[in-house]
Amino acid sequence: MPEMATILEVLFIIFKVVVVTMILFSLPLPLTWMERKIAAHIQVRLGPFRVGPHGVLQPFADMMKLMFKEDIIPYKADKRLFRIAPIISMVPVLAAFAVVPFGNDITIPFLNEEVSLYIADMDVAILYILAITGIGVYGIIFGGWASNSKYALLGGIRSTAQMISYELPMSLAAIGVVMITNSLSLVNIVNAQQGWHWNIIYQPLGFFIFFIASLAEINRIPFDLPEDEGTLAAGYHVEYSAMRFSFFMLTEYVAMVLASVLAVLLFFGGWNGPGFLPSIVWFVVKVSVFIYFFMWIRFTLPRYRYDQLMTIGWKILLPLSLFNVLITGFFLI
Amino acid sequence: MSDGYILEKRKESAVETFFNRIFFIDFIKGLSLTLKYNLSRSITLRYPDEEKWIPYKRFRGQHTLNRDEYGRELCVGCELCAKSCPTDCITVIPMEDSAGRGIADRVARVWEVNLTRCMFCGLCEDACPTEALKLGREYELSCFSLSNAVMDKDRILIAGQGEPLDLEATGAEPKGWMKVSLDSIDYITPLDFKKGDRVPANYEGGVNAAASLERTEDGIRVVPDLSKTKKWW
Amino acid sequence: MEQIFFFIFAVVAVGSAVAVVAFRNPVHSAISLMVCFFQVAALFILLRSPFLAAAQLFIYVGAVMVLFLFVVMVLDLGRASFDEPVFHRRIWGIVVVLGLFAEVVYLTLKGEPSHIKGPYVDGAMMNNTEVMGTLLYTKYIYPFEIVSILLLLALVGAIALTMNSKGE
Amino acid sequence: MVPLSYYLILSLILFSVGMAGVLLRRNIIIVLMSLELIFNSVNINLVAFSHHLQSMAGRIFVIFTITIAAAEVAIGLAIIVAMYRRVKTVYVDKLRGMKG
Repeated sequence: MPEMATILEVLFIIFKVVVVTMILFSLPLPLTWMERKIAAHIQVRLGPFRVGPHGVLQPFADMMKLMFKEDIIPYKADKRLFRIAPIISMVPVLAAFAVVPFGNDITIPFLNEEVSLYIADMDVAILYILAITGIGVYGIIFGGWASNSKYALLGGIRSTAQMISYELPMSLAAIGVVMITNSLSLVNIVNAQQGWHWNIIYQPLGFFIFFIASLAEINRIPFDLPEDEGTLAAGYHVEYSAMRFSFFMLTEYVAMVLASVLAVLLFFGGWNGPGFLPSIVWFVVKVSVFIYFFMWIRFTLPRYRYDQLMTIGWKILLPLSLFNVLITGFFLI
Repeated sequence: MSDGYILEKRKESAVETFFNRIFFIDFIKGLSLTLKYNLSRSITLRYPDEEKWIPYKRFRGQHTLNRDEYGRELCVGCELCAKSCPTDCITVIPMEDSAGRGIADRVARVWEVNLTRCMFCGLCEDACPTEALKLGREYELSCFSLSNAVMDKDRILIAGQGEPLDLEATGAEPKGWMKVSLDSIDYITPLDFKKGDRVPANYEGGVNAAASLERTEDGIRVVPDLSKTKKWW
Repeated sequence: MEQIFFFIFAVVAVGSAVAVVAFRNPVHSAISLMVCFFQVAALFILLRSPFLAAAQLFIYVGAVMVLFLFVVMVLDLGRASFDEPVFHRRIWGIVVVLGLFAEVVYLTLKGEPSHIKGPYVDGAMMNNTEVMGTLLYTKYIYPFEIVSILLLLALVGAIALTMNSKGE
Repeated sequence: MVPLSYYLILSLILFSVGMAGVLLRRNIIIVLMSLELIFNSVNINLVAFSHHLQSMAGRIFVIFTITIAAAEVAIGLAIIVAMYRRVKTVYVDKLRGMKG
């Protein structure tokens, strides 16, 4: 018979998993609304306005529509792969949140129990996140390949090449942070940035590389070549409809949140901030700023050409990130 | 917006180019521009639910045939409008009528304009010797049947059966613009003519008025509220 | 508890390994291999080496399998592989495999690994990423350097092999 | 606690399956995948021994194995691509150019 404390701990972990998953699943609702509103206002439009005040209920209407639409599977598609591809692409980004810390430990009022705001503090958290988000590319490859359509296949292949290319500079940029904090654990990294010693001050180049590479990793403009409407119709998900399509969309939004979260944790001091607000509020504020920044960039920049994408990845970002590691090592010694 | 177009790009020195590359100057310029637009007011009209655009006086919308201050038809059926029309969309058939219906003995028996062909150039308006024909401010011309797009005299002649109108109240000019009789119209109209709330002829226009969308048995009407207007752009 | 997890991972690993060999379509084989690599990564975590698990995911699942799929998709082998000829020496292959299997099972059950000190229990050794890093850069620095040169050679070699001789 | 022999048996099974793949399959890409399976079974062995003998050497070796496997796959796939361009086949029994 396990002890009471152990059971309580396990229950807390399960509770945290459920809460985090629910939040992640519901995040695309406000995010799609936000993205459409920001897009509209940048283009001096109003955006969704008819469903609810200022269109806040529009995502729910879209969700209902996506749920009840017909799920079409192309006749010549590889049916099994076609079915599981959206799930393969969705699971890794959700799994990556298992090691993301959201704030300082808080004490629950009635139970008097100290609760940590992360599911697991892994020894190799950064490595785990980088590794598991790399798996997300399989959803895109399989989705593209199983559709048996040339646009989808081209989108899948482009995405593969793009994600492999940009994973390198992204990891190397993260290594700079790891070098100055001496830990792979995200909690330790954030704790090392207390008192305004944010890593952005020590690693500006690293941050730039990380940010650009994460833009490419989550397939957002200016690097959204896998779903380039101009040349590929819609890219890897051109044959998808209904809920499977929305899984891809959900993945995209959660990946954007993950990229913002990582940028905040690694370079912007995580939940550290002036003490008048709880740590988790600071964290959410910083992440929201980053999400806004991602959307802002999306409606500012045009899309890169494929050769430009590869040039940026291999000829600019990779040498720069190696250089960054080199200088960081130099200063540490 | 003061930023205008850059007609000729200034030649950059190598140092400047390097500086721009390193600090992403172009990137920051682009971002600040979009941020400015993001914070600026949106130009979208929430038509037809809440707002409606009231055009300027000079706007060329649907035709109206006017009367003089005693309620006589100004049109003398001279067919100049039909002759001047570049798209041949106006049909005029004159007739003799000495009962005082018009300002002359000659009036139009048939006056039709086919709005599907009309391009609202205003040449007919210019050609009219008696200023009977005016292009009004009406622009909500969608209809369910193409036959409704052919406007005949009954639908565009301003109402007022012989009796002089109260010029002080309407602020109408001596000739023209009294009251449009559009009882038989079944297309979507912004002005509820039955209620009599319409845009006065001398109203300057060019504003964005609050409006409400009314669903009636006759169809949908967008009714503007001229007391709540704001300049648009 | 740990044994239950071990058996889950082991069964899935063996099943997917068999699927790698049994599927005709190379894309399906590649997926099964990916699943197998996942299970092996999970086993590494059971063996208290999270760094290796992450490296396994990073390199095998994240890079190697993508490379496989890339080649399969670019060469379009997915559909063309159903006419794979039956090899007439298949029986000998099975005999060799079974013989090897029997021999090693015998050796494993009979033999006794020496100096078993039992699994790590203390927390310091559980988080062994740091220990590993230190060892890698002190005791094993020469193998490390050699392996990195090997990787560089593989990089250059792969590009040289796949590039057309005309250079474009 | 999982005994060492469980890991050894698992690794043995994986090794045999990989071996069977190398010997039975004619598609060279699947042969290469089977080689990866063999690498993995060896890795399991190394880590299991390292865990039970309390020595870091096994784990360090696994890092080297993984690296070398990556290099091997890169070269192997490059060879396959180059070969496919020349002879338009991926079946090993059709590749008898060296046989004379």
